[in-house]
Amino acid sequence: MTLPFDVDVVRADFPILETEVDGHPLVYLDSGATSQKPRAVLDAERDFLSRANAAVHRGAHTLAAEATELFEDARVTVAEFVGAEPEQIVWASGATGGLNLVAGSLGYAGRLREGDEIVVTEAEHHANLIPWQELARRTGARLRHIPVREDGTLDMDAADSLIGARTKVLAFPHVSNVLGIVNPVADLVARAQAVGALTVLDACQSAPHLALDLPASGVDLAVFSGHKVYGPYGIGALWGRDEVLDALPPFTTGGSMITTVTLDEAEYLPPPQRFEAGTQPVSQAVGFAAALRWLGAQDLAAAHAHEAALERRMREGLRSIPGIRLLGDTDAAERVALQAFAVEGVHAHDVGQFLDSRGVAVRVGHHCAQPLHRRFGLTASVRASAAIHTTADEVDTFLDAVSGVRSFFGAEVAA
Amino acid sequence: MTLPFDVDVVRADFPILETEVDGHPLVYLDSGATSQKPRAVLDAERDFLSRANAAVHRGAHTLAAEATELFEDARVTVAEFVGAEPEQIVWASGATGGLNLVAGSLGYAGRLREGDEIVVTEAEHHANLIPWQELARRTGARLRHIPVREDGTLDMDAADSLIGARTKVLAFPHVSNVLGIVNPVADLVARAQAVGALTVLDACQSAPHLALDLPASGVDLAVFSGHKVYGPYGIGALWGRDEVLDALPPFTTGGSMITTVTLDEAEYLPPPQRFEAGTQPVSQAVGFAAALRWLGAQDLAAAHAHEAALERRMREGLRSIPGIRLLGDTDAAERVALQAFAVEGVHAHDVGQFLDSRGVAVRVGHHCAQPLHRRFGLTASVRASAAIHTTADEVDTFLDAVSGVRSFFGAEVAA
Amino acid sequence: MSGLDALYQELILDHAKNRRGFGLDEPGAHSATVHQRNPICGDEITLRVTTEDDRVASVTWEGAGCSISQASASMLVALLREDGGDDGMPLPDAQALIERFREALRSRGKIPLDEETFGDASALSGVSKYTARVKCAMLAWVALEEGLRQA
Amino acid sequence: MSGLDALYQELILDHAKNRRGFGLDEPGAHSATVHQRNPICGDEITLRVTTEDDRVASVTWEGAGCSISQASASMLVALLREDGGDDGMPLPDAQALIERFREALRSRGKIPLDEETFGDASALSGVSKYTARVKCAMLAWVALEEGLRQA
Ligand SMILES: Cc1ncc(COP(=O)(O)O)c(C=O)c1O
Ligand SMILES: Cc1ncc(COP(=O)(O)O)c(C=O)c1O
Repeated sequence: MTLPFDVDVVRADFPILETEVDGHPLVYLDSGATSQKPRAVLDAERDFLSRANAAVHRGAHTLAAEATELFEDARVTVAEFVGAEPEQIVWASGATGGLNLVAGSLGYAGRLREGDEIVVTEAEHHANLIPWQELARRTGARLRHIPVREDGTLDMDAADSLIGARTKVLAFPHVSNVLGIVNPVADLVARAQAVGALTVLDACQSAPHLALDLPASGVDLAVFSGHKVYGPYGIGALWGRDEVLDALPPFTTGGSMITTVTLDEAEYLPPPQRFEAGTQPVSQAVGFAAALRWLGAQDLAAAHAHEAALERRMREGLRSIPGIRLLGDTDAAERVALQAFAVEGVHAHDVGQFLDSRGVAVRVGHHCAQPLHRRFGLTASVRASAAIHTTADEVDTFLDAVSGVRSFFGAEVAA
Repeated sequence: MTLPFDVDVVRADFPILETEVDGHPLVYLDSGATSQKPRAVLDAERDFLSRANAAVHRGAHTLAAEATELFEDARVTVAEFVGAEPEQIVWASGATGGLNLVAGSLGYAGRLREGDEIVVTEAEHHANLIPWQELARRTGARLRHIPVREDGTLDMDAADSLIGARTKVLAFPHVSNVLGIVNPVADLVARAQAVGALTVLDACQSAPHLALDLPASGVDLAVFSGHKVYGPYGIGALWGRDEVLDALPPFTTGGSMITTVTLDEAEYLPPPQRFEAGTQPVSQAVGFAAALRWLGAQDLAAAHAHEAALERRMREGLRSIPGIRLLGDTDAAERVALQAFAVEGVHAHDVGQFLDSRGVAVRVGHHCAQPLHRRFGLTASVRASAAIHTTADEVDTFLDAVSGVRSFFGAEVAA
Repeated sequence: MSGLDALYQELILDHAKNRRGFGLDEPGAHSATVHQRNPICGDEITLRVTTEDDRVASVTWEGAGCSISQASASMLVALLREDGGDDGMPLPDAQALIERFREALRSRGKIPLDEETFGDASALSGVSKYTARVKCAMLAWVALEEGLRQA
Repeated sequence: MSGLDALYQELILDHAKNRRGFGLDEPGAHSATVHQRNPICGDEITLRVTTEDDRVASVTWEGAGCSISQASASMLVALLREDGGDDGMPLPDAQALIERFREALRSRGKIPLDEETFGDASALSGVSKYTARVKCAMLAWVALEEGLRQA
């Protein structure tokens, strides 16, 4: 059942949006860090734990059977959300867990060696950078980077010369968590496929905002986190093509991922179980599925249009405030409603504190993207990120607060 | 505040115990697989998510500060539960996650090489066996096993000759998840310390039932899972001595565990953050702490006495039923209220199904301990495990049901 | 009939004790031997199928497991023997049978196994309500399916 | 005074702009140079302390960060200069001062910084209510503590 899109109806589903901060209504513009959870998610988890909780895949009793079913149904829901088959969905603790699984497993498999190259972008979140640095260090492979241009888009000419016969892995963000720009997935995949490189998509910041069809995207593997898509912490999904997952050894080992174990040796189950050692985050899987079902019940076309309007309002508003520098300021690319910026003469931390005193919650710092900040000559920035429940009024409250920052801190306005 | 122990009062805290199965009240004897959650845990998580949810260690806004505080307070609570300092507690996705972290990190650190030996027991859960198999395979080290005697206790004479100059790691369960016997931690630690081996304690099955003082135990590292101590899924704790954690490199990498990151290199924070890459299971940490506070508010001496009485009732009752074979049947060791057994002539799966039809939920199969089952000539067994909310009447219901199994399945009674 | 009695009908307990086709016979010219395992409960089966002229000439097996898995293997052999007669069941019929059996077992009690088609194995209808036991009942049938692919 | 005004008192904004002791001087015979970093917001400080006869002879620093961290470093230098006089503050006094400052900042607003002891730095009292900012205010003080250990 699809509901007509009404942001006030959507907001009513989020208990936390009734919170006040310092006497101001909370304006939560930090969904890029973690999203808030609709009541449907809180209810699903609680209901599961009060009614059907039991260890899955391990018991014959009624509760265990029911829990197993709900758990596997959740996998089906997540798979449908990205257009995939349930056997292609591996539960991970989050995107970071999924990316470490991929990099670690490639390492254990001996799939990289000296002379090989791994290509990432300059716009990576540390989660899609450091695991590759470590893999490169361990295997002797070389890590290379597609530069980001001044306007925040990837330098695709550089990509052309970087991606070549030595490239074994190309990992990149669907949407950077600082720039909000949607990267050209098809173009990047085409270059990687031409040289037979494995592609890994970090879909953390796209999953909450864009319709995903991972099999159609051409990438080989993709990850995203539940807690950024209105779902619980402690769970995420790794998606992979059958033959790609089949070829990967386990990264972590333990119970529930084996067929036969002797004291000296173990045989492993096929994917996805091969990658799911130990007790899984069962209630979180149920909550994750509830989040995606909640989202799927909205009129998504209208929601996306709503978010696109917020994006323009936010960016144009910021542009019109003197002394603001936007990171990734381009009209040439598709974007999500997430914008990082610097305020001339005022440190990001102070900006954040000032906005907080007006009830506006934004993120300040390097947002786990130090190299990208360095590229723009910054150590920190302020990031506002909207969600499906954000209103135009909230964006205006935010913009109004930003307008007052420089005079409060006595920063001289540049000529 | 300590409450006088009254099992009915305790039971009232667990919503799921009101469930009926097939018209029978649920008798949940599968707490060894996963524990049920008291209302305090459900409330703590929901309250956090509805009131204070935000990304921790990453924001300056009010919600983020509050979330960070609750998250770090949870670490303090977990640390106090095991007599440790908060900096010594690393969040893991569970015991399996913690053990893989330790084994994986030792591997990355190059701490093992050909000729070295890793010693485990024949009674391991796969989670404390396969990661060591993999580490041995990768490094050329040899994996050795302390045998289990017919009565379920460890063969300490064999341990004496196994643990020697080549031993680099000794990993063992505090309490086996099949035998329920408390292993002689001090004796094992003494042997390991004499040869300078690192000790790793799997405290999964002891944490819910015994008072733990990990620093005093002498072990170097220990793990346990939240979901087995009345807490949420998706979280567990790795405890380690300062100097031991200090010497370990990260196992997984990503956000929030770094100081400086360039495109080519990262510098890591000290423990515990060094091991906590990516968004942590924040609400689960809060729920985990709520579980331990809930438990700590009980009269634990009385609760332990209660569980000890259940243990005797269960074991003696089973002993008196013809055709039942207990795994680890000894009075010579301390035990927890967990008992695995086989029914002559009836497969464990069928036993479980029969008990389920009476509302009794037990675990059937190899309980992630195939080698131990093989040692007893079995492929599967039935396991009943009690918790603080289990009553003597429930144990009797269970025993009564077990008495009826063989006649239902027409198994001839041996002479 | 209680849920439990519906699940464990007399016929099932009987087949579990007196297992038809138990003990592997000598492989023929077109034989396949398949090993299947249910990693959750440890049930195992080794099944050998021999085909002749696109027919199932013989099926034998060995293994250990719960009464459902043992009975199901035994009933499968009985069914193939009865319906196949002296020549053996044509391969497409056997494949169709396995497919229909799977469908019924996965139907959560919605599709019963009719006695006409499934013989003694129709007593396994009750299993389909117990999702955790479906794999037990399927074990031998999946092994045969795999064996037919290889033989 | 609103929460924000209490946090960002005039004195703080002034010190953040006119930073006392900014710019490292030449190291002496007993000098230590310490680098401290707040990994969360990227604030950094390099602080150099020179001791003479068990006294703090000079403290200078460089770094970038939010106004709280900058003002706090500047106020620390001002305090050491004022209270230390020409000879410089005795080391035990400086250590005690750092300890008391830490205690007050971690008190969540319960222990104020008195002006008599802390001079301009007493304006940082308001920070202790903002747990996320305590590290910013502590940065220079922790660097000095470390420097005194090394010098
Ligand atoms: C003794 C023991 N060790 C390790 C584990 C693994 O714990 P988890 O599955 O929560 O990671 C368990 C439980 O499954 C256990 O009982
Ligand atoms: C683009 C991107 N990649 C990866 C991550 C890591 O996700 P998580 O911290 O949930 O593992 C994040 C968010 O923190 C992100 O925004």
